[in-house]
Amino acid sequence: MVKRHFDYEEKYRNLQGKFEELQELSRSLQFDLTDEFKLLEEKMKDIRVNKYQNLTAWEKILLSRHSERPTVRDYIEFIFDDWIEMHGDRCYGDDRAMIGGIASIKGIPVTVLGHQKGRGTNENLHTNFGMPHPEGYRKVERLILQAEKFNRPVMTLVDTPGAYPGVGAEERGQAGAIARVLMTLSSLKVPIIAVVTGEGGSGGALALAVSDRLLMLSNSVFSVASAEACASIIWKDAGRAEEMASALRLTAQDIKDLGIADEIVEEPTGGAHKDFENTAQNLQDRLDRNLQELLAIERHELLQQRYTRLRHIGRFQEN
Amino acid sequence: MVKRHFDYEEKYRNLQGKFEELQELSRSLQFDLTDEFKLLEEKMKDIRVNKYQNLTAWEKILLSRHSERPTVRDYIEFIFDDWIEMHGDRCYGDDRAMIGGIASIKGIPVTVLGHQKGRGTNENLHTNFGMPHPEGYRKVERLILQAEKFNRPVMTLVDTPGAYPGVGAEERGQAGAIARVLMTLSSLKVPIIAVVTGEGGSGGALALAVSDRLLMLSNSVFSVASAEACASIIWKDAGRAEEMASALRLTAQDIKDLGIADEIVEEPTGGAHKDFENTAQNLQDRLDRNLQELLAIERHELLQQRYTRLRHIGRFQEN
Amino acid sequence: MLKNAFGKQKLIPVPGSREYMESEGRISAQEKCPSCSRRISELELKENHKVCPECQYHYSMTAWERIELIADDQSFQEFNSGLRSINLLDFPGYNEKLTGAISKTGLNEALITGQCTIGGYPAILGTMDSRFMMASMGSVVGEKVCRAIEKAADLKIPLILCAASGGARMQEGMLSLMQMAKTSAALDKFHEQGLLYISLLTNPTTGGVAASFASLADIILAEPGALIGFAGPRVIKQTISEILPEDFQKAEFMLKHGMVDKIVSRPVLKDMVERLLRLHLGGNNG
Amino acid sequence: MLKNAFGKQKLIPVPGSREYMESEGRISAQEKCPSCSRRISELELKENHKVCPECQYHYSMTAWERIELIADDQSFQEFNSGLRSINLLDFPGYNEKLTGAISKTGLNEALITGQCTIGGYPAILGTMDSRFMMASMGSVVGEKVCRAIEKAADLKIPLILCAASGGARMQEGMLSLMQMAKTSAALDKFHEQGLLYISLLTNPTTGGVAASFASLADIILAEPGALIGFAGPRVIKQTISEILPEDFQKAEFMLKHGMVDKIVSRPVLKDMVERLLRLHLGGNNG
Ligand SMILES: [Zn+2]
Ligand SMILES: [Zn+2]
Repeated sequence: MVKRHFDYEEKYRNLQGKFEELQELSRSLQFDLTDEFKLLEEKMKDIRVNKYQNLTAWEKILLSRHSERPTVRDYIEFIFDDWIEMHGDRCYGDDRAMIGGIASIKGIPVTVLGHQKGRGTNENLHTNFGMPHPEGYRKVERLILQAEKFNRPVMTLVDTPGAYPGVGAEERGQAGAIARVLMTLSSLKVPIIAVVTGEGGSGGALALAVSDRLLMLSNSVFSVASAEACASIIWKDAGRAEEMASALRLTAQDIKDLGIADEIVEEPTGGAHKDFENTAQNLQDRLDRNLQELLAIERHELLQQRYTRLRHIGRFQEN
Repeated sequence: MVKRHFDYEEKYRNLQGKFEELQELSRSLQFDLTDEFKLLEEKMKDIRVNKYQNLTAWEKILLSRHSERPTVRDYIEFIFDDWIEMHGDRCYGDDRAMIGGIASIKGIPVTVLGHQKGRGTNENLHTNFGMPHPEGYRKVERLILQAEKFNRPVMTLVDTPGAYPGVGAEERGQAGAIARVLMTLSSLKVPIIAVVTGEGGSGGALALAVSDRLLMLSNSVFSVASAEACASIIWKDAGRAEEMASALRLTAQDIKDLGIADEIVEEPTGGAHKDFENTAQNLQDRLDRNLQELLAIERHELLQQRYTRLRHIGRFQEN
Repeated sequence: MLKNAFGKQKLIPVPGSREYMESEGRISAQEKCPSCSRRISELELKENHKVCPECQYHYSMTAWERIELIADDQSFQEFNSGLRSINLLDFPGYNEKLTGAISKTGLNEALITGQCTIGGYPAILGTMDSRFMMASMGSVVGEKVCRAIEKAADLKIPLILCAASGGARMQEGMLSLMQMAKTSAALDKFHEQGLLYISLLTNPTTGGVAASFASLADIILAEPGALIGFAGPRVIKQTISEILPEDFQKAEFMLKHGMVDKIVSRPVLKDMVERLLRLHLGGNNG
Repeated sequence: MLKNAFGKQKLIPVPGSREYMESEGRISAQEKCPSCSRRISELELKENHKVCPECQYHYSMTAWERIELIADDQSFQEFNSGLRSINLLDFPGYNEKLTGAISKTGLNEALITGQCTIGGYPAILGTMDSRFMMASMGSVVGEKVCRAIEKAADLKIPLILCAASGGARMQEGMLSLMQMAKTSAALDKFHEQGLLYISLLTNPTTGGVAASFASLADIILAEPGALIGFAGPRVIKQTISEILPEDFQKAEFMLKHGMVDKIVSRPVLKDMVERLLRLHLGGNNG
């Protein structure tokens, strides 16, 4: 049976409960075990820290999907000043699973885009669990072209299980809408920084990840398809998702090792939601530094670098 | 009561019938009236020709909407070689009220676009009576941008009561779709020739009429809105449509006098459907000549001329 | 909708009328909100930017009221005010219509254009007045829109046009329809220069204005409840003989369908425009 | 649909098999059409471009059969045939899958690219082979697509890619997903040069191939009945637990929804491509 929920914190809380009971009991029996308890407590904390430094790929997937994990809107509101959300694809609708607008970071105007998951069922029905329809990708295309017009850098925040697989999405051209964003971003004449904040799922995530710099939060993942889907398709056994998670090399560290991600932004022990402010502040600093670096690069050179970077992804042998 | 149907030909056929009965009768009575009949017949023909040279605006409207009038597809198939129709807006649908594709005229590849009315109820349900939805205008935008990419001149054939007024059309942004085509055509970097072949109705027609040369078939009309609608809105009396037709100055000759149309392509007596081949041949010759002229103009100069032409339309006083 | 928008001509004081005296404070007037029926005094309405304090219904605004709302105090310098329509087709009754509209509104045409500052940022501002023949677009409106665009391009400053229009001015026939193409062509040149154009859609924005310059902005804002669309709802009703959706063609409907960036209520409109101008500083924009 | 497309591997003769001997004419085979159940001989099928003469069902074509269909006789010169996939993630079982696919198809990968003439017009042609791991796109397919694009750009001649793919090659993880971005970036450069790219969508074109190079053509053609879409129909069925429309994600459905320019049946495909090439002569295209 595949574990569907990241339950380490629950277990840890149970352990802590037992520990407190033990302390209580020892106090009532007037055993002086202060030093031992101190050691024990430190050891427990160490083990927890160590655990979070050594999560399995599957655990990272579960953590990246954690219901308390900060959403893209949380990050945007913390990191950027003067955020003004823009709506609509001018063609069919406004996709609430994909948000976009303009804002500034340390005084520099930028265009910001991101997948929006909800917190709780109601919000998630509103945002379709962060799974965009074609109108979401067309909104992105519209806003990035506007960013280019106004010479405004683009920052994207990636957090989606994937583009929505549904009848309406197919009717309105999900494939083409994603493809166009990929093509447009590849040659957009302004700097682009992307961050995977949570779940980077498939082509629907990739459409916001074509960039000059790709950052990943340390517990985020980025995968060609969900581990469940891969296990079910390749091994005909969705139950082997955990094993598949490792095979796919989808953790932030894997993606960096593959030469796709540039930087990992460390989350606090327990994950981003355990200390949102700190995480968001870290991310802001990284975004700011990367933006400064990219703005210092001559524009033609920047585009050349972006192309070279994309063009050389992949490994093969040639006879 | 407003006349809704152009019935001159019926009346003329009745007259001819009577004349033939008269001839028959005179033959049976052995009256030799050959010379008189010949004169009479010529006189009748003259009167008919004269009638068609002096149609009222309302009669021209009725004739431009005549159920036997050649459709845009008829003209395309006659005039162009190697017509390949293209479909779809890549976004929502394929509008059968608006057709487009590539073809060649005297060996020169061109992009061809036009409103498609049907003949008869079934065809008209299929083509929505030539009234496009936003997807039709988005197909136009896609194909004209492609024409520009391949440096292919654009030819448009206008024949529509107007863009479709319906819930779906509004939901999908009829206004914006038309506006974008107007803007794109105004600066498209290839020569554009437009022909009004039938009914030029309102903004839905205008979206195909922004051009370097505007031709009009002699019985076609081009109006800010239908005479019926104008009468109903301005005079609160749809019954005065005939009077409104004259007030609006919407005949080919009026539009030329207003400096909007460049040339009038004469139709045969009785209208284009009375001799389609001849009409289409005339039109082909005109399109070919105009294209040659436009291709001889340096491109920057062509765009300058198009802009100047558009920029100066309108009359007012300035104090 | 249309009725709501134009049924309030009482609010526009014609000198000597009861409404005029009310607006001058000589009568303490009570206006009944057309949406929620609350009674509101002229003064209260004025202080609340002509928005019902109860239900947020946005009353129709005149062109000058709109300028007062958006432009910094005393900053607005009108230009091209001398352009006047002529009866170019000898259209029956057009002269009388024009004369009536001019005397009713005190305006020469349905659009006022000028230069101003907004929160200190220079901009070209145009506002339409639906009392003037439903702010239909004839040769003068088209020409003034183009000149405003060109002025903004010359000065390399943002352009803000507040649309309100029933469509093309039929009395000018095809010359009126062609203003759609003319203004769209001018905007293409403007956008080519990388300049900012903000369009505000107010009640009503339909027909030829909706299908040309009003829809061709970088950022499209709309007022709550404004009627926005290509065809008028009456025409659509006739064509499809169905009951239309509740919020059909309202600003909220258009937002849902992806056609506008934001709905901005009047009390925060100026602030929103200021913020947008600030975020577009640098580059080619001043 | 998928079943129809892949259930016909009988048709692809593996040396020594009954099918092989049939195809060599040593056995007179009768194939039952999966669509209309008519019995068709191998020869009849071959002469009819692998289209059922009764119901026009389009059988799956191999990459070489597709080249034979489109390219002028003897004109096709393959390039980059030496590129081979490696198990870059040490993914369990990938080596075996590759070995199996190579021995089954005689191909090194799921895409063949080369230069040819079509009706005398020079072009770069790429064809995919769904027998090779469902023609999923890994590093090699992505690289070969890019090199084909770059070759066409160098020679300033049109590019024709015939897609058939189940999506990304999961065994290559994110390196496979990134091929979507890589091919899209290469196409952007190609389009910048004003060159012609025709995409033919055959059964099936889904996932990462549909959402990248296959959708980014100037002209998109599709074969009758081909499955085309982003998500697979099984995934969609699971997600929405509803019965899908009859022609859902078929080429005809995509045409109706504006996603493809034309559906072209196999017997007239070469003629259509020729005509398109002729109409795009001049300019930047040869
Ligand atoms: Zn109220
Ligand atoms: Zn069959």
